[in-house]
Amino acid sequence: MFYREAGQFKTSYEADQSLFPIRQDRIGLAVILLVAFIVIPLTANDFFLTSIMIPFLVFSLAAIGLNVLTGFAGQLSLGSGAFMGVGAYAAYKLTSIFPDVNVIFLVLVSGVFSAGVGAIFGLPSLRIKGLYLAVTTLAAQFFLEWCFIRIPWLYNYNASGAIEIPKREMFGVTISGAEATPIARYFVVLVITVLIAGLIANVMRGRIGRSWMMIRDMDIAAELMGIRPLQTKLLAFAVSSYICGVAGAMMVFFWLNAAEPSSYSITLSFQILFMVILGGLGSIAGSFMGAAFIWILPVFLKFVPGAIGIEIGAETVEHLTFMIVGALIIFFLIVEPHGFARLWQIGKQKLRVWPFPY
Amino acid sequence: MLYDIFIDPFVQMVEMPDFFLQVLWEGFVAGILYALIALGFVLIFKASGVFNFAQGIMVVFAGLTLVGLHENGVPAFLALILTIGVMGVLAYGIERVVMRPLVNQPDIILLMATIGLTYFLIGFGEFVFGGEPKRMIAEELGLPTGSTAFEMGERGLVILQHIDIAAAVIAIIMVTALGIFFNKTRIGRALRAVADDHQAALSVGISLNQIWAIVWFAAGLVALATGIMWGARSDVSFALEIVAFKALPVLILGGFTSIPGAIIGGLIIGFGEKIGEIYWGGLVGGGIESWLAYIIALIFLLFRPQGLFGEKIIERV
Amino acid sequence: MKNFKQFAIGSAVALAIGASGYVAEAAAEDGNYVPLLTYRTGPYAGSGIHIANGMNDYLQMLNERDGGIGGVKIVIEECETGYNAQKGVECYEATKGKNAVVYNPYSTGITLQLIPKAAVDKIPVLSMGYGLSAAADGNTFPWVFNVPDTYWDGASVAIKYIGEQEGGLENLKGKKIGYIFLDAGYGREPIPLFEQMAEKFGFELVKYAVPGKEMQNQSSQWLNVRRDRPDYMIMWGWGAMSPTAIKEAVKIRYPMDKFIGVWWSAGDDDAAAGGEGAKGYKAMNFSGVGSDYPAIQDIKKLVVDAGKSQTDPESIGSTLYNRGVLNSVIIAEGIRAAQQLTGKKVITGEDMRAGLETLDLTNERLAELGLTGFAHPMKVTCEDHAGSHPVFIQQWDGEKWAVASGWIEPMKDLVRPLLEAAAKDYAEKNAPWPKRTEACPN
Amino acid sequence: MNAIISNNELPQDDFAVEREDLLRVDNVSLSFGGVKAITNISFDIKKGEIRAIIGPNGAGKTSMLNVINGFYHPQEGTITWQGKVRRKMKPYEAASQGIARTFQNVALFKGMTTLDNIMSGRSLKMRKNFFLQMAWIGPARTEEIEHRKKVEEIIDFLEIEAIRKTPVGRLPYGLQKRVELGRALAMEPDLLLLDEPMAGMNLEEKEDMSRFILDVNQEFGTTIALIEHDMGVVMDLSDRVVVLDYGKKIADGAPGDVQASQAVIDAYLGVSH
Repeated sequence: MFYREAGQFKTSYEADQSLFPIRQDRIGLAVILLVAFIVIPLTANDFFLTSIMIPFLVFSLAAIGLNVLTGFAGQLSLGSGAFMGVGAYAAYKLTSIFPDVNVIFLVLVSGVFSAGVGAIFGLPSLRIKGLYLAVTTLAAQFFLEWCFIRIPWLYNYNASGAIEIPKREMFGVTISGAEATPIARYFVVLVITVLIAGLIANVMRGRIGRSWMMIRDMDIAAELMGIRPLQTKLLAFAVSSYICGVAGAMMVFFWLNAAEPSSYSITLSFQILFMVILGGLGSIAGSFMGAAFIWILPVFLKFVPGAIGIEIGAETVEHLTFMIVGALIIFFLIVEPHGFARLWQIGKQKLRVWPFPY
Repeated sequence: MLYDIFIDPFVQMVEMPDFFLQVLWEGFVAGILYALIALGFVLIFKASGVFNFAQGIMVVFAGLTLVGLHENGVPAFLALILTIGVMGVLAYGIERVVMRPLVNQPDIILLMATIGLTYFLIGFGEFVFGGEPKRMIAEELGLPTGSTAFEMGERGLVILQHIDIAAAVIAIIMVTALGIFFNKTRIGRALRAVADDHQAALSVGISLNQIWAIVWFAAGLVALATGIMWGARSDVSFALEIVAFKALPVLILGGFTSIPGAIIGGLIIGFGEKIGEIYWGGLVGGGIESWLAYIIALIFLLFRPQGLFGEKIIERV
Repeated sequence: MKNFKQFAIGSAVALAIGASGYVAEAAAEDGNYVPLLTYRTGPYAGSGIHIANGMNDYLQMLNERDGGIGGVKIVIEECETGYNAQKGVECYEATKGKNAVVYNPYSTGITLQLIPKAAVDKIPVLSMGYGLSAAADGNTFPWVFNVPDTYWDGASVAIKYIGEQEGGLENLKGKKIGYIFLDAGYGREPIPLFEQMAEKFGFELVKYAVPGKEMQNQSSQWLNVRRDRPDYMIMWGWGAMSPTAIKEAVKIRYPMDKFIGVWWSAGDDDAAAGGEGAKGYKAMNFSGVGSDYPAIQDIKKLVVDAGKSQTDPESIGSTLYNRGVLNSVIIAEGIRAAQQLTGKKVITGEDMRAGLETLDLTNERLAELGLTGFAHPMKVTCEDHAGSHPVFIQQWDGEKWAVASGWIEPMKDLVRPLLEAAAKDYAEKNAPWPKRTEACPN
Repeated sequence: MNAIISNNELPQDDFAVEREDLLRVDNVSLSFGGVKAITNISFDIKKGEIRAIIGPNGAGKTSMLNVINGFYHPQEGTITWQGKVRRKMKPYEAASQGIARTFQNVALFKGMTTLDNIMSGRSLKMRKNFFLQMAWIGPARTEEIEHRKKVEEIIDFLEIEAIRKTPVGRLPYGLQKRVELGRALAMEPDLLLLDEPMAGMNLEEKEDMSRFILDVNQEFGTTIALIEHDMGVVMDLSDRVVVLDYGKKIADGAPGDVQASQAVIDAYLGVSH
């Protein structure tokens, strides 16, 4: 009824290949962006921005990064946390070496380093598949984590072994460091995330995106159709790590302000993987939904019972959160293994045929 | 530098043979414990193709149940029996609630489900037993806790912990028992049939559900044994869960479906890790144990992607 | 079923996003709000639970017994961090708006996150005996307090004590001292001082790093200890690392009376894990041993026995529990000082900062509190937020801790210059670091 | 008995003599750890012909195709492609030289739509780099649209317009085979290898598929090598037939001759060797 594409004719291939061929989708996206850029900054409080929106956007971007590799190119990775760490440490080093260069530029450049590292650890993917590949990425995870601890140059020989983000400004507005306002950080994170998400969506509808999906769906057939497996996989590793690296750098620059090596541990990798799987493998919109679910649900469970007057011990809440998140993961895998993105599609289909069942 | 890498470690090994023996022994024990964890993975992978990430938390959970029951006044042996019961219920529950609805899903989905299970069990375990580490009731279970020292030469000393010897013995018994179970019993044959082909097994009247419940229960028993042994070495706490990751390189070396492979893989990783850390780790600041096993597995994979005991895979189109 | 699924997911996501924005932000008007960032879950829960109980119970007791501080109740709220920096920040952001007066992160990682925020949000951070050592420099870090001691104080006490055992610091020459530590900011922090002292006193420092992931699997480190045969071992362990290390030390038959832990490795459970063999293990401490203090008896009576706490009665008086109590004593005294200073009953973070800076916990005051001998008198100045207070050594007798030395002064002459240099370095690396503008209340 | 049965020196029939070789296979042997899949096989494929490869199950037909497009590397023998002896090459190199194929068990990209599957056949012909693709506006889009036009032609040709936007996993088997053919055609190959394109089809679908194969051969002039079990189809479609049995070549020649060959009859009916 409301979501119906009847009467919308496409007269060129150009229009047919646009990201949102259906008018209602375009309106929906416009509304979301309107909320993100105008409504939230006007109404949200600090807690909502710093503990919900900023982490949500950072994790969404990281999930898009992992999705490029695991969802689109079909290479399972458990090392995304460490690749995020590479981005963070690279950005930190860059900003200490070039304190006058715009920090957003440096954050974007830092991804290049994690892309390089990612490509190196992607090399075995030519010979190794599936779970076996997961082990090589696990090697990356543990090895890089060890490097973050053992190479003091990376954290400027700080006695604490942690990186702490100095104050940096752009156009006279403080955007990093403790003094940066949540609004300023929010805008930086929002713009970067939306921008990269858009660019990646473009890549996915063109030749390179297709070549990744070809490798994912049937690597042998892809090779017989002229896809060079090594280059294609390495590109996926590099692009994925680049995005994860930028997300990692944003995590410490615009959200946490300081990071220890343990911030980029295997736990983070798993968190991102959850987001990708629950959101939907191979879906950019799904990455956002997965990130929202995995990040916001625990926050919700943690703070809402207290806010509405239910007295539960802090640790009981934590235990319950673990149990509920675990159970929900299993639940969603059972009801819809293709994630929220598929549910969303099904929902749209339902709307399309409403009021008839099909 | 070259001297430090290629010569000095071997000189040390020869100069302090007692210490080298001790290192080998520690490697052996660590290897046995890794192998026990890997064994749990193998059992489940063999029968259902599921890579069970929850094996690590099952180790913790089994250990905590045992200790928790004992703390509440249940005699040690009764607690052991009850814990076995709990693991049985857990296995049945997992089969019923997680495995059965997810049958025929891709590997990664099943893997994620076991990670979800891990989260659930972490929360549930802490909810029931609390988060503090607990002392394993090794003595109460009649496990030896002392140590024996063998003197070698003038200052030489090799110390063997009795609990470690017990761990080795128990591991050997478990592997033998599982071997017999797999090869000689009706259920074992059914299990191997399921491992080869689910549908074919179904068509000859084997109940998948029953088999899965059984392997999860067997994995639970292995987890309990691992929990007791590892718990006796350190403590039973949730930090132990991370040790489960070590099972991955072990499985890479030994192959995902081979029980002897798990043991040999475990020993290789155990020896490799200890020798690497002790004799070469110092060159890069130590602590290389956290990744050495994975790098060993990675290098190994590059040269022999099918594992030690796997056959070369011929790809068909 | 399909419809239900969409409905369930849709509403769950919508609810989660919507409701979490409206997390109670209402300030606690009728009390001083003290958020406690604790962890009763995760790999470090073994240590964290006792600390959390101690902190909670003492404040609770003040509420029960005295109706709070200065006639105003203390509003206590625990927020679970799981020793995880992200969750820590989340707790901070969720609670700071309720007029929080002070934060106790109980994690070096979370402390580091909060240090720069403290000056901006004007809420002091009290990291009692942990966190960033350099933060003791009150001129650079006016908002951070690490009374009574920094890790560097602890490191110097350990060496000084070993010197005493050997009959003088000069006898350390040629000795080998092993340092086993949790391979994180926490364990690495004392290394610069150890290295400096090694050079100065001529002993050899051997480092054994224990990665956080491997803390229950330390056999390699202890094999190395066996090979190197250090004359003394010093440990900076936390959570499950300490009991495992003690077990391993017993296993290689390391002489336990030459094994000294930092005050965070001084838990009763840590030592008990080693069984009979752990007898003789030593640890530094700055908070009282046992429960024979009137204040602690009050806690037992008014809080624990009254069922208002989760504390296991047997753990009252254990080292880490008492540490938590001491932490709350400092909070309470800080609030009291702030109330006196400002004349207000309900104070703000800024008042609390001034209060903590004037903290002067004398023996008389301790006696008034019912805690005679519970801690060394401690005093904070505007320059020195740690104070380098004396520390004592306690020894495990197989069942409980017993005091094994008098109060040992840290080597201030060594520690202080290093602290100042580190603070300067921190400010430079985080340039532009704000200059101190807060007036000194003393 | 006719002379074509002899293994080595085969008289060329008139049809073959007129055209030049597109591909020659000389004395190729392939084994997997002791198991011989192909033993000393030689044959040629002429430009523009439809060449059928037939034989009982396990005769080594698919292995032969795998050798031709570089997926397997024979231990012995040479392959000559357009007059040049080919060294050991990777499948994607074979693809870039103009060899396309379909598969015995459909090997479509299951997560992608029909359109994307066929577009994927254009991969080799698209050049625009990653950064241009990110921007989308400009050269990358122009290129994409250009190729989309080609693909739409193929979609028209195969009469699958209605399923353009359907994920291929949801299509019935017959249509999947058709999409797979479309994907191979999108590569505009010189040599098209079809591995049992009609397996599992009903009569009507087979007729459709046969028509498409003939059209491809005649309209686009594409050389086709075809593995098929249905003798009727083989006899009708192909210009020449090579017969394999147990990895050996037992006959080669025009359909009629091959059909009459005693060795072939024996192989199919089963005579003790």
